[in-house]
Amino acid sequence: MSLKSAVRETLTGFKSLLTGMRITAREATKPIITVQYPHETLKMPDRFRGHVQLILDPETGKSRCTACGLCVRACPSDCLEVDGIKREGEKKKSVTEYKLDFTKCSLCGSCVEACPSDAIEYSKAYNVVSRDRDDFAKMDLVKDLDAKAKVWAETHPTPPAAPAPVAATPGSPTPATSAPAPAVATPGSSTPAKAAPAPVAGRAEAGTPGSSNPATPPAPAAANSPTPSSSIANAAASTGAAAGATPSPQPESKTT
Amino acid sequence: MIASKDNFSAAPASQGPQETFTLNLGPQHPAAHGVLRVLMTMDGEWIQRAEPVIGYIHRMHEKMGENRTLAKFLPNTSRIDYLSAMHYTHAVVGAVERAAKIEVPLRAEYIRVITSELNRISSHMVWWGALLLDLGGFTPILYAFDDREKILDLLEGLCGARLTYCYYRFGGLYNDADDAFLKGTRDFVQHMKPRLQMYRDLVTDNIILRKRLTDIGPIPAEMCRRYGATGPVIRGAGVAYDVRRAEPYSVYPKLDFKIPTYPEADSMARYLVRMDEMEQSLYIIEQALDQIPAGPFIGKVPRVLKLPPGDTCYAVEAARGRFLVRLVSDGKDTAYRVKLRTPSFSNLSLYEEASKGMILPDALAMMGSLDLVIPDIDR
Amino acid sequence: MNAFPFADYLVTAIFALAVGLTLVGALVAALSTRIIRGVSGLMICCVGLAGLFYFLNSPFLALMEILIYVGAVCVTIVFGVMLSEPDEPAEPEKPGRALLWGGTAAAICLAVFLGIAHLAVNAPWATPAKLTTDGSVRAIGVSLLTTYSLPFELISVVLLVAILGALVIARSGRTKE
Amino acid sequence: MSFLALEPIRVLLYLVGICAFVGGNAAYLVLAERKGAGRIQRRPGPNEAGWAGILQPLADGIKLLAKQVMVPPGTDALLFRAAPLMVMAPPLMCLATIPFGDTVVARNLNIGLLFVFSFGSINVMALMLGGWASRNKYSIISAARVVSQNVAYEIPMLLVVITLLMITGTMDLNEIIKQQAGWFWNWNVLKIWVNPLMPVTFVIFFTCMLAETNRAPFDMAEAESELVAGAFTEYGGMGFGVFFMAEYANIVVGCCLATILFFGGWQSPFGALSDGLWGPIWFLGKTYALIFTVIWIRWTFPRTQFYSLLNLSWKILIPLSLFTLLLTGAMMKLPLLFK
Repeated sequence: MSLKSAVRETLTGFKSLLTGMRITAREATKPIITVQYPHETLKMPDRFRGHVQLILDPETGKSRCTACGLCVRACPSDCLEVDGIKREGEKKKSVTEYKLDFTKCSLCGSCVEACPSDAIEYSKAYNVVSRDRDDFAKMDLVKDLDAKAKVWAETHPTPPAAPAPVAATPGSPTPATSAPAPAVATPGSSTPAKAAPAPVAGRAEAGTPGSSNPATPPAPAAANSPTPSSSIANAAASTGAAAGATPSPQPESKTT
Repeated sequence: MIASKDNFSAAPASQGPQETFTLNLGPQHPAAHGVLRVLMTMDGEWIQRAEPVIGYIHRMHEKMGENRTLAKFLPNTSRIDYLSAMHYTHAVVGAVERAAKIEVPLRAEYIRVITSELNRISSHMVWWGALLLDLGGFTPILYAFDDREKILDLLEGLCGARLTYCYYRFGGLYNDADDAFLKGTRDFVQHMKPRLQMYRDLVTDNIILRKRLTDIGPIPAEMCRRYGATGPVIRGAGVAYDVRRAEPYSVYPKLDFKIPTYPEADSMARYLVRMDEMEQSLYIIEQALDQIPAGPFIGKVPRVLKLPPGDTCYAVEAARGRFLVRLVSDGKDTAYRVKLRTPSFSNLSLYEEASKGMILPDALAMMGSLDLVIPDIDR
Repeated sequence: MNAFPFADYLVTAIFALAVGLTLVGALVAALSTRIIRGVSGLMICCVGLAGLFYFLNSPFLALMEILIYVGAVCVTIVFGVMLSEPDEPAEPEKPGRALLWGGTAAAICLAVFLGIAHLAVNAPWATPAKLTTDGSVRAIGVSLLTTYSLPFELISVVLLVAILGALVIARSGRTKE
Repeated sequence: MSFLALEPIRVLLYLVGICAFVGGNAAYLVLAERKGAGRIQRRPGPNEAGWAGILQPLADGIKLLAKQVMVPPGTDALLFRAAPLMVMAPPLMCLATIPFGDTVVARNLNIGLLFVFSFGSINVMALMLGGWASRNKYSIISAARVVSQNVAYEIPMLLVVITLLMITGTMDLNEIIKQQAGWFWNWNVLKIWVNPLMPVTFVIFFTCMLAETNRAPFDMAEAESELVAGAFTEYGGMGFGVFFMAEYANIVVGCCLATILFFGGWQSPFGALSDGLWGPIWFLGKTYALIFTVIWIRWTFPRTQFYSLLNLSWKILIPLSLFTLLLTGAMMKLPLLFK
């Protein structure tokens, strides 16, 4: 290496160091971008896949689950346990036990996809904490649903007689007209998107191209139009109350 | 330290003082990217032999694939190489589609390309930050994670998961890309271009980094061939081998992009290949966004998926190189044999030969330039 | 300083400390079975010696003692020890030979010490041990280049030889690269 | 008051003050470092303990103190324990001669510069003994690196200091500062009529100081991605804490020295307002600006490779500093030719 090239290399090297320092100085003047976690929490996007939970049908105040067991069969990690009984006067079984082993769950979403009656959805709880392993190993989703049903019952002036035969059969394939649900004052779930399951976009069946219009607006905004990901949109809109039912209370979000 | 290997204790008097000692790097070591263990025979700081010891997080992904239905195996694929989950799912999905002759809608293929390339960028960002951590620079990884966060937010908004996406389905996708995603991606591409320039000014042109990587750890094309190294490692050796061009899949033939190669075959060449690949990925995403058609996002798939008896291979260009899935089916709904050919495994195999005679920090810099993901090796 | 009531005691105490450091360091250096502790003893000894130099009104020399002997020589020795041998004690020599060599060395050392002591006590000293120059850099530089120019140059020759020797050893040692 | 004027008492008071100064600095520089790193990386840094994290050093200290100091079996326990003590002593000694103001100095020696360097040279011994006594392979490698690095960088550093000695003609630190009185162009770093390469000389000095204190990008001793924690791998609790504090104490000493030698010490940049309380203010302001630069550098650059570090010293810094030495000599003696 000649002296000239050595000098040039030293000078360019020194210049590159100054450039680096200029960049870090510039970055240091920019605002902070991190979220101060315990004081601030993030809002999960609409399609966020948390642990599954049972949907409370805003019309009946009950679950739509018929304990058919398709989700159990779809689960790759065997983390679901479902049981149901057939009550008199009902066409289908209703769920009595829905246990999730969240320690095994890989959040793949196969169960939600497999559900024929749109009875389960993803919760938005992303920071569930507990000191007890059983809170995750045996997450009792029916219990969570009951807690929500209690809130639902309080906010509805005329609660339907619980065990009595219900007019609308939940989970029936006939899609109820997606009329906006009655004003529900449960905290968080201010916009229950759909009263009844929308026709599941042809995923397992022969694909119904009509339902997957690519130019749909962002999903949750237009709940009435058949969005391509209706189940997801549905899940997104009515999961606000999920936070209260998670094993341990989340930190309150102050700012975000 | 393993007690039995402690060569610092006095050698038997007859042998005289020992010239070498064994350094047990890992499985818990700041530079060992997870749980890789490298057994190094050292002469001072010079490495005489560096033997990677793997298998600490072996999870039997192949065996799991042979024991459960294909749909149930799908979530596994995101967890083999958690940094490029999209590519790995793509390979498995592609293999099944090829075997079962499932038609994939064009829109789904374009979205697959967009998400795959986003995933490639995010994977390279992790590599970039981690390499700089290996080299002792702390700040770049946080800048990279700042930008990577934008990709993760996009993908989370799209499919609900940030890392183990499990987004592709046999015959299409899990759900459709909405306008928010497409617009967000377009914004991200515009955001990323000046950031890449900033990366270049801050790190690539830095004299310290150049000195650390240039002429360090040469891996010539011939050695790549012997060990089956692919991806940026072989492109850094001057061979323009890219699965997207060599064995075209998805809609890559319709897209225009360059395969960056550098003939120097040193760590800097591999570094530059990846930096150029990020640019090319942005370019691919831009084109795909322009070309994306309307239509369904999932094709006709039989309710119970059974592969016809036979042998199918499908390879994709993952962030670390060629990922190949081989499915042997005997007509049942589970595969008879699942073979996952992961790039990191081959890229690590050459480490022992390539690191011979290197000094310890250089060997670790070279290991960083290989971009190893340990679950990908152990799978 | 004179106004301070215990000044003399303090000075004596510090002097005793310096002497003690020198002696203890020398003993540790001589008696320790581990080389690395021996070097540490040498280091302590040098620090004590520096204190003694300070009491002889030669702060420059005291600091040079620390800079060169502690900061350079001891470091080099430790470095050498670290790179060469495991720090276990070597096999004991035969006691007869050890006694012979040790005795000889002790006798020689004693003779030299007594001779010097005799000279020191009996010889008429030309100048008293007080500050001969002002200790400034200028004065030292002048004396190095005038009065003591021959020793100064000889030292540089010694250093040159040392550097060359180090180069020869280093080149023959590691031939791998 | 007359009692305080007594020399030994004054020295004792100053030593206590210096210990407090070093302790406080070491503690709060850690916080400053973490805050600075946070700013550069666009995050807030520690902000939970106290207002904006102001009590973080306290929390760290309590945590370190509460931990047991483990002496791993097979180590040389005596040296293992002695090394942290040895590493803290040199910077404390060095600060005794640093003049913070015209009269604010513990002991003004006429060879203060030599004093600082002679005690600064012991520092390496502590790291080396600590590394050796740990009986850990990473520590040994680290100790070997420390020695070659410090030996290599002591040479250009001393050459630079000799250049300055030729200009100032004295090793009295206060005298060196007094020579730089007046406007800021009288500072040594800008005295380009004495030697046009004076800024380069400062860069050499600063680089060497970074290397001597084992700071990034020359933190070979603690290269955590290579050697885990280098010489400190086996240290826990306050054993590690002392090493950690000593690093910052050394940075303080190095930056004080750079301020004195190149930036006029406690002199104000415009020739007035340097007496009384203003002296320490100017001095500390300049010193902390340099310390901030050290932090800034650490969070910008990757670590250098070991042999390029030595190459930098032997092939660039030493020839350059020799050249500045000769140039200074020539420029000083040039007027004599025309007499």
